[in-house]
Amino acid sequence: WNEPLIFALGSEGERGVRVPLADPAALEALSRGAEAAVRRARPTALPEVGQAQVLRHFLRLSQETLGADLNVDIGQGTCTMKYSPKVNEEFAGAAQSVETHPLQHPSTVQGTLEILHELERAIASVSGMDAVSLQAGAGSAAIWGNVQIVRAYHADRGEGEQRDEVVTTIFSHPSNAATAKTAGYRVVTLYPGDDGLIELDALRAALSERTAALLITNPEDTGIFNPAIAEIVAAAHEVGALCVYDQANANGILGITRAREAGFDLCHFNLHKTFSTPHACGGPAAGAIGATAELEPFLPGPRLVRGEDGFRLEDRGPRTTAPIRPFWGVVPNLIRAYAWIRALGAEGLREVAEIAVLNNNYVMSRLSEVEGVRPAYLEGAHPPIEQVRYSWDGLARDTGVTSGELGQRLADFGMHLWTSHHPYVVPDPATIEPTEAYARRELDEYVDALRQASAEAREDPEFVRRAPYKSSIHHVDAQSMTDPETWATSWRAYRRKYLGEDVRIPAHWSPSVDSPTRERQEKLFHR
Amino acid sequence: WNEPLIFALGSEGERGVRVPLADPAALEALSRGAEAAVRRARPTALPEVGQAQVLRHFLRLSQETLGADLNVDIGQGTCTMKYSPKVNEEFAGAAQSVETHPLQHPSTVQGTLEILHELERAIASVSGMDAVSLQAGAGSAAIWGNVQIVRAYHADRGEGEQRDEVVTTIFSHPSNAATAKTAGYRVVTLYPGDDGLIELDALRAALSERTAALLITNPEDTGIFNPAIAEIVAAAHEVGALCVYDQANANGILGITRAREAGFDLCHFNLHKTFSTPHACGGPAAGAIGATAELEPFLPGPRLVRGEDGFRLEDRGPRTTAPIRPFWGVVPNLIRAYAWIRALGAEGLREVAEIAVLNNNYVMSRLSEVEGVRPAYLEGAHPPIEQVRYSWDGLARDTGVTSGELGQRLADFGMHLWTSHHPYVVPDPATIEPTEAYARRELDEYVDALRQASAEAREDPEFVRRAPYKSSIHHVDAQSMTDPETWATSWRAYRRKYLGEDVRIPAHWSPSVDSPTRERQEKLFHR
Amino acid sequence: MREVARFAHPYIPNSAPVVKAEMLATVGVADVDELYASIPNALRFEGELDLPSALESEVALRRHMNGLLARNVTAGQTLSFLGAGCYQHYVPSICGEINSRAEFLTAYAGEPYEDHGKWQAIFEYTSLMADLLEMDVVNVPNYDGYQAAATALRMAVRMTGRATVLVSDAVLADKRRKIESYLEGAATVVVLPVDRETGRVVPSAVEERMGDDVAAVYLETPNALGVVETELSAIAGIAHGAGGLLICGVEPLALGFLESPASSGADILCGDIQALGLGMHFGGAHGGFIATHDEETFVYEFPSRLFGIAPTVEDGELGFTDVAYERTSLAMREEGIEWVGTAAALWGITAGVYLSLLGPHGLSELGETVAANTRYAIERIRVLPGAEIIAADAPHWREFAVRFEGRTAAEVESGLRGRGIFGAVPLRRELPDLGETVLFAVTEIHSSADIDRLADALEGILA
Amino acid sequence: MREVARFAHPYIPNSAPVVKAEMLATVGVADVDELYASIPNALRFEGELDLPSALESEVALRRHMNGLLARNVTAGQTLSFLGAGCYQHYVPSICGEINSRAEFLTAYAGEPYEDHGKWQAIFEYTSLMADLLEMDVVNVPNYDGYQAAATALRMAVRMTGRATVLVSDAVLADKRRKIESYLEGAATVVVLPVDRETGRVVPSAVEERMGDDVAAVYLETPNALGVVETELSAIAGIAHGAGGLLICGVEPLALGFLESPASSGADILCGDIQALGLGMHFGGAHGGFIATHDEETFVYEFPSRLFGIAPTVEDGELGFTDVAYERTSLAMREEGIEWVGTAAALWGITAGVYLSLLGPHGLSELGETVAANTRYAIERIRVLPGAEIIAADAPHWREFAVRFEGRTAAEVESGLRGRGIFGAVPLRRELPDLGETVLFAVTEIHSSADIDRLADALEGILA
Repeated sequence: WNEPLIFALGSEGERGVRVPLADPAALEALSRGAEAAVRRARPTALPEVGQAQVLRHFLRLSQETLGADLNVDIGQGTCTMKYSPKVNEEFAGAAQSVETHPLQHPSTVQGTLEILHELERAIASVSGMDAVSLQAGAGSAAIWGNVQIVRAYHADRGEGEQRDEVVTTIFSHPSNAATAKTAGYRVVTLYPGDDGLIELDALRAALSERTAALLITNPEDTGIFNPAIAEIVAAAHEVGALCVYDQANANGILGITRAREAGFDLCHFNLHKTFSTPHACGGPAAGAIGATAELEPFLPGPRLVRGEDGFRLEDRGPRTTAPIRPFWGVVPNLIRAYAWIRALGAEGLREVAEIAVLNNNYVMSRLSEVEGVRPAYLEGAHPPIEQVRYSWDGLARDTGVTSGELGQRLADFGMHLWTSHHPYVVPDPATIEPTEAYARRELDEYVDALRQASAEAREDPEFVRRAPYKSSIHHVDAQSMTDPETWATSWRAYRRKYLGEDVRIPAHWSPSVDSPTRERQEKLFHR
Repeated sequence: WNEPLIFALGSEGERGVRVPLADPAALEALSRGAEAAVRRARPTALPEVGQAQVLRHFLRLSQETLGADLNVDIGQGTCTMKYSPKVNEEFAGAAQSVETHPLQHPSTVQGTLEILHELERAIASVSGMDAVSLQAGAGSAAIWGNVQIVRAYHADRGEGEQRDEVVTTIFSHPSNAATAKTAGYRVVTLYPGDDGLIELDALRAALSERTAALLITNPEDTGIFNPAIAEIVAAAHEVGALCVYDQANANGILGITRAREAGFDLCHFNLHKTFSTPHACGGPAAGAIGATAELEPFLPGPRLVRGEDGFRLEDRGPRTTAPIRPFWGVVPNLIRAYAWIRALGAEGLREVAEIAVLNNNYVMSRLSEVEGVRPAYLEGAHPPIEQVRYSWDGLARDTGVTSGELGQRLADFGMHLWTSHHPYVVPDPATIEPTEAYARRELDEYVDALRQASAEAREDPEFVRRAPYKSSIHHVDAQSMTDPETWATSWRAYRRKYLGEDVRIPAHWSPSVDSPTRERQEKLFHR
Repeated sequence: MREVARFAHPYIPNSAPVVKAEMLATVGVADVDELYASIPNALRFEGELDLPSALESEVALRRHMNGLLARNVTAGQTLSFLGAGCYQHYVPSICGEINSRAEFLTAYAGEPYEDHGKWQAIFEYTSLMADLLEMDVVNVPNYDGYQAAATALRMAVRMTGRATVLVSDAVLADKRRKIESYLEGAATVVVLPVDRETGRVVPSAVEERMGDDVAAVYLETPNALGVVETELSAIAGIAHGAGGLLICGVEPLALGFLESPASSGADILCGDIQALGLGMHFGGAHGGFIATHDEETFVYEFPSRLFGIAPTVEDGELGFTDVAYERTSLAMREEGIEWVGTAAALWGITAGVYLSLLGPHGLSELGETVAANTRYAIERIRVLPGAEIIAADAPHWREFAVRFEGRTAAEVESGLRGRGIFGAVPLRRELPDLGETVLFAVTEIHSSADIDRLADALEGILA
Repeated sequence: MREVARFAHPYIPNSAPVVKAEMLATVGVADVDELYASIPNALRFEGELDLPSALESEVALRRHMNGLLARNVTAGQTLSFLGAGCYQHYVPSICGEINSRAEFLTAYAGEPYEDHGKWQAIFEYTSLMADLLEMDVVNVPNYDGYQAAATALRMAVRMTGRATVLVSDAVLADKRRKIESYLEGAATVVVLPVDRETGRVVPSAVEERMGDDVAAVYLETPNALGVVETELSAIAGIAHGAGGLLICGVEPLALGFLESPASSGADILCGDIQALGLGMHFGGAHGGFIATHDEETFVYEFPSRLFGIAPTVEDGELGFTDVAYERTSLAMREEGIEWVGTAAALWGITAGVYLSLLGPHGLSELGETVAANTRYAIERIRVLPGAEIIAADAPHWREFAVRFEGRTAAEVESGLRGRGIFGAVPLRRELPDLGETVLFAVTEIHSSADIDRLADALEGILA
């Protein structure tokens, strides 16, 4: 398809759907009400398009989108693309869930409350933690929730001022650093030693009575499990810091090892990763926070209590942290995650972990036959858990083709290879994470595509660099989107800047002489 | 995608879905039952494929299919491709319909029965007929139903032997001729005069006391409405024949003219054409039969009766013809058709007709600018109703490119142009039927594609002939599928014939010396 | 007068007044009415169709439809043992996902090029069925099992040139009516009674009526009593010996448990695919299959389309196309075989998805579960005083017939319904000599507790 | 010991024993356990997770889940006037179709090439919102309206370098808590009380507290009392005069009826898209938007991704890419603006479908219907003895607050529920001085008869 923008479709007078008109009695009331005075003069400036035409447009766009349901989706960075069982869509989309309002009386939503309660229990079991909050809207929101808890915990103990630093590692997700910074912490980032792991000494040097928390992932985005994790946690505890475990991708360790065993105070899971809820182009997602009994009073969102009349939602009391979002969490995803766990049980979760790890090591074995790529930090080390950060620096050295350019060529194979792991600590990085969801034949297919693309890079680097060819669109000039003069953040902006449409911009705030001069980062691209 | 057959996927031990295992109590009963003796020895020879893998396979195949939701679908012969409103899918797919069994007590299915009853009334109103049966599974099945009624009617009057001919026209759907033949009638086919219409004299010459019925379409597949239809019906009635109206595509005349006004005894509608139910790759569909009060006792399927306890299904009595299919009709499509009618009402149906006719005439105007194509029979005649049979004989004469070849090239534009109108009374035929469902912009897009493809044919006929290029697949060698030695009607047959798989074929019937020698038709291709 | 709408109906984009006016100008007429010049006034329908007024918004439409549908009580909400041609088997979620994909749902007559995926999906369906049925040729689905049986018989009549067919009486009454009507003028249908003790067709009954006038013997397994026919080889031998065919109606889902009748010498298999992931739809979800060996004598008698796999101009690439299209009425009108039209293609695709999902072991487990549940139900009910299972000792699959003493079929049905159970389809029209006999069906969705509930309810009704 | 499965779990294809063994061989280990060599024994979890046993088939899973869900009573089955941040607006069927398309549902971080359609759909969403809000820059959705308001305020704090913000008290209590916590350490939140008579923020109240320490004034329209703020221009003038911003929380759906606050001088608009075709989902369907003018001072303060339209190497072709990606934490970790992560992209696409379907006239009609229903409800209820509408004479849209004499909020809620009506959200935490005041919401799905039923029920409760 060469599908135009929705703004190019339609004609005056077309309608996509008809809405209910007001009853005469209501209209009459309106005519006498104060509302008449505030009513807008002209209709809004939206396109007018018939129903089948709107449908056709978005269906075509959907076909130009490469969902995990359609491709061997193991190359999207650390995204844990696994199968989201279709049957769970029935439950998440059931009228019995969709058509409930969050403020309905608990007696009318016992089914949902039981699901949430059982999911809390399951997450508690998987993590070993004492209490769980399901309120966070996504993984990063859960990290924010954890940082809020850290802040409240130390404030509660009178150490809020003193503890103004958070320590994290470069191979933990950027949101660990970024949420801590947003909460007002100074961020100390540890870089790995030659084995890809944090060194205990370096950590000890970074820790002090100013440390509020250690935010860490394990296995980190390199796929390497840090065997010294218990010692790391102990070291942080020694200086009075809390330890927060980013378990976004817990896929490879379900039923194998838990936050509890390593001594963590807090942890979180991305339900759209490990627990299979679909990624939805980037959300809605859902996050779960696990806490020890000591930290439970600080959890955000309501406590789910089972009483004589069934389940109800209860305020957690004075020490609870502020809500992360409206209401109780991303319920459709909580339902999906619960159903996924129930379809697998304890044995099934362990099988998930084991096969994810097997698949990952299988891909690494197969990729070892391809020239120009190497698993970072893994020479001679223990086998990786459920992902590997590879480096294509060999290929880049030989051909000049970067891993990002290789990724563009992979689009022609109907596959993803995402390389956005800023900063590039591993040169020309690409993380492959096969999860448990793909068949061996599919893993082979992916490896073969990488093999072919890298061979092409050796034969004709320019050919790869100008890719994609068979995709819906050609190489985009991203340069123009970094400059305020030329960027176009909406069709409205494009019309004004490029098509010369005359837009009246009302008077509004503008910086004055005493406004701060904000530092700008160097321009950077997504790939 | 270059998607392999499902047989190439999977590995030993993979599972798509788990089914319930028998309870121990039931297993124990089974072990003592007679069933053990008849149990098969080996599992069946099906592939073993994981759930996500099955899903991915069929999703990819779906993307390689050009549904009306995705394309400007006005070139599929006389297929009346219109918009099937998505909201109707909710009703057809509601558990309250899907999970009902046809033999449930009527008191438990009052909702469905009311829908069927109201749909019968609506079809009666649209056709002007007195009674309606919704049992037929599709348009051709409804024609069969009508032929059965014709046969039963004359048999009932003692004229069954005498009336052994059915008269139809070449521009009526082939099923009119074919069902009549199947029912044992000799088929007399009338060809049109220069104006594309049946001549009354020719008809009179074909009619006699042997005529059981006249089966006729109006407007015929040419798009031309025969103004003499009432005289035609009268002529058939004069010789004691019944008149059966094939209203498969009634799109252009809804609320404008009806079977009743022209004097027909029977008629049928394809609900998947005029009444918008989706075409589903070729069914499930649904047909409705309309009959005069005189013929009502012969209708197939039960009579829907409203009693004091609500609706019930009742036997129509001794003269009812045999069921066309199991139970009461293709209920999901009957629900869709009912919802469509309710969304439009009488005014809306008339608007459907008027815009369908306008769209058709608009396309004809636009196509008149394209060289090499002409609307058959329409020079100087009345405007066509809701479709036009065009002839590309001009293009074929100039370039050698047939309309079928042009259609293959149109696949590269993501569009259909179907030409299977055997026999080719109109040379190099192609029927365009825009219905009411497409926006002007879309009609223009289709005309532009035809313009471009025909221009290409003039520049480089071979280029068009070797098409498609951008489709999922390349030009297929259909020749091998016409020869019993080489055709492969299943993967099993292919494995045996081409891959040398050894298959044990059990002893079975084979023709003996006294078996009849059956005449074979000359080989013919779909396009 | 009809009011001129300011806006288009959402389903009719060009009813937008501005667009419509411009299009009329392009066509060169002042009013749509001019385009109807060919329709004489006498034929014009005056006034407005007698229809309920339009539901003016999608909100109103949904409220209306959901209100109606809410008046149904579903088999899912209760406990149902209804069968007799439509069965409550489990529909895997993926079947629904594929069945409702916009592309498949709204595609139609497209060719191997623009609709490649559809061709492949249907070819895979016929191929999966071929593997299951153990025959090489399977049609693109026709309407339903009734039609499949009727056409299979006409195929035999054409192939043999004979004008009699023998049809078991353990076939649903409506199906028999369909067969008789469909064969009218082409062949006479002679009823072949099943043995009342064993519930099956015995070879001697076939032998008795077989002759050189008989084109085919038609029987079903499991038959309308739920009984598995066990003497197919002998019957095939008798039929073949007299130059006739053996045609078997078969439940494809049962082939996870039973051997395909092809292995016993059946020449044509036919049946319905409703059980293969289609759901019940109040009896609105059926598709018919016919399967034969790959011999031209058979193939040329199929009225349906047959899809074949064929090379393309690209080396190594396989595409799809029609096999022997000249057979069809689309190609040859009345000179084609019977007729072909839109039937049940998407149900075929869905059944293909179902078979792919279950695979050999899923089918085998499901077949066992159904067999076990059937046997368990028979054993539970046969011991009830006043209940007699027809041919209780014969092998059954999914259905079984029960005769009750002192209770009519309607009383049993209503008694069950009062206890929240659907069931007890009367067999009065099928086998009038068996009196007030009713049919029950069990599937894999039933647990033994469900069956206990049925047995207890029946006990209560009989008490 | 764990039993070795003969078959794979349907979700884990390579758990098929044969495949697994071959893969282990490729990797060169005898057992998966060897691959866990890096995990010390002390950290190993021994035993089995304490989880309910697996539901062994999809049949069992569906039965279990449907059984649980059936215990809910939906707002669709009753009559609901619940609002307070989640609204029962009609969801057109097409929204569901697109929202559930496998491609969109399961896509993720793909680039402009392999996920072109996703980029375009989201760009269209932001563009439709831009047209609706009358501002050029709209973010790829963040989590929800709470987050959007909190981030908008921090943007103002960064832009002005000031450490106080004024926030109206007609904002939901939980949202205020979120804002306060999110601004902790960055700015102090000062409450700006709405006038109790008129229900709105009056300019004099702003004037009183405005100063050169104030980064921004935040208010909502319609606000938590359902009242439309009518003096935005004056308030914008006061804020701008003191060097501060005016930030408005706005219901996008209301803009079919009300002018965009951008036209009154608001600098940042923010809010939630739940009402735009997402459904309620027990409060689980939210997405946040932030909109500003196209000036770099604003744009560089967005933490979210912004999608831009850009040329490709093909002449005339337009593609999509990130705008100023270096702003984000994905690019810069803690040096980026706040943070960005997976949030609500598909809800954005769905909202885009919704706006495309309704178009300008649909939105305008819907806006009017809601306004009319709200006014009708106010007029019906204000005359009941014992009921007092807060600021009844102020313009309202969708919600209104009622104080009851002699009845607690809980009594009203329970009285209504007993009559099959959901409603009466207490405003105790929001506006404690208003006592037992409760909130009702009406939308376009309500008819005047529905509202009459509510009024009659309240009359009964008050009697």
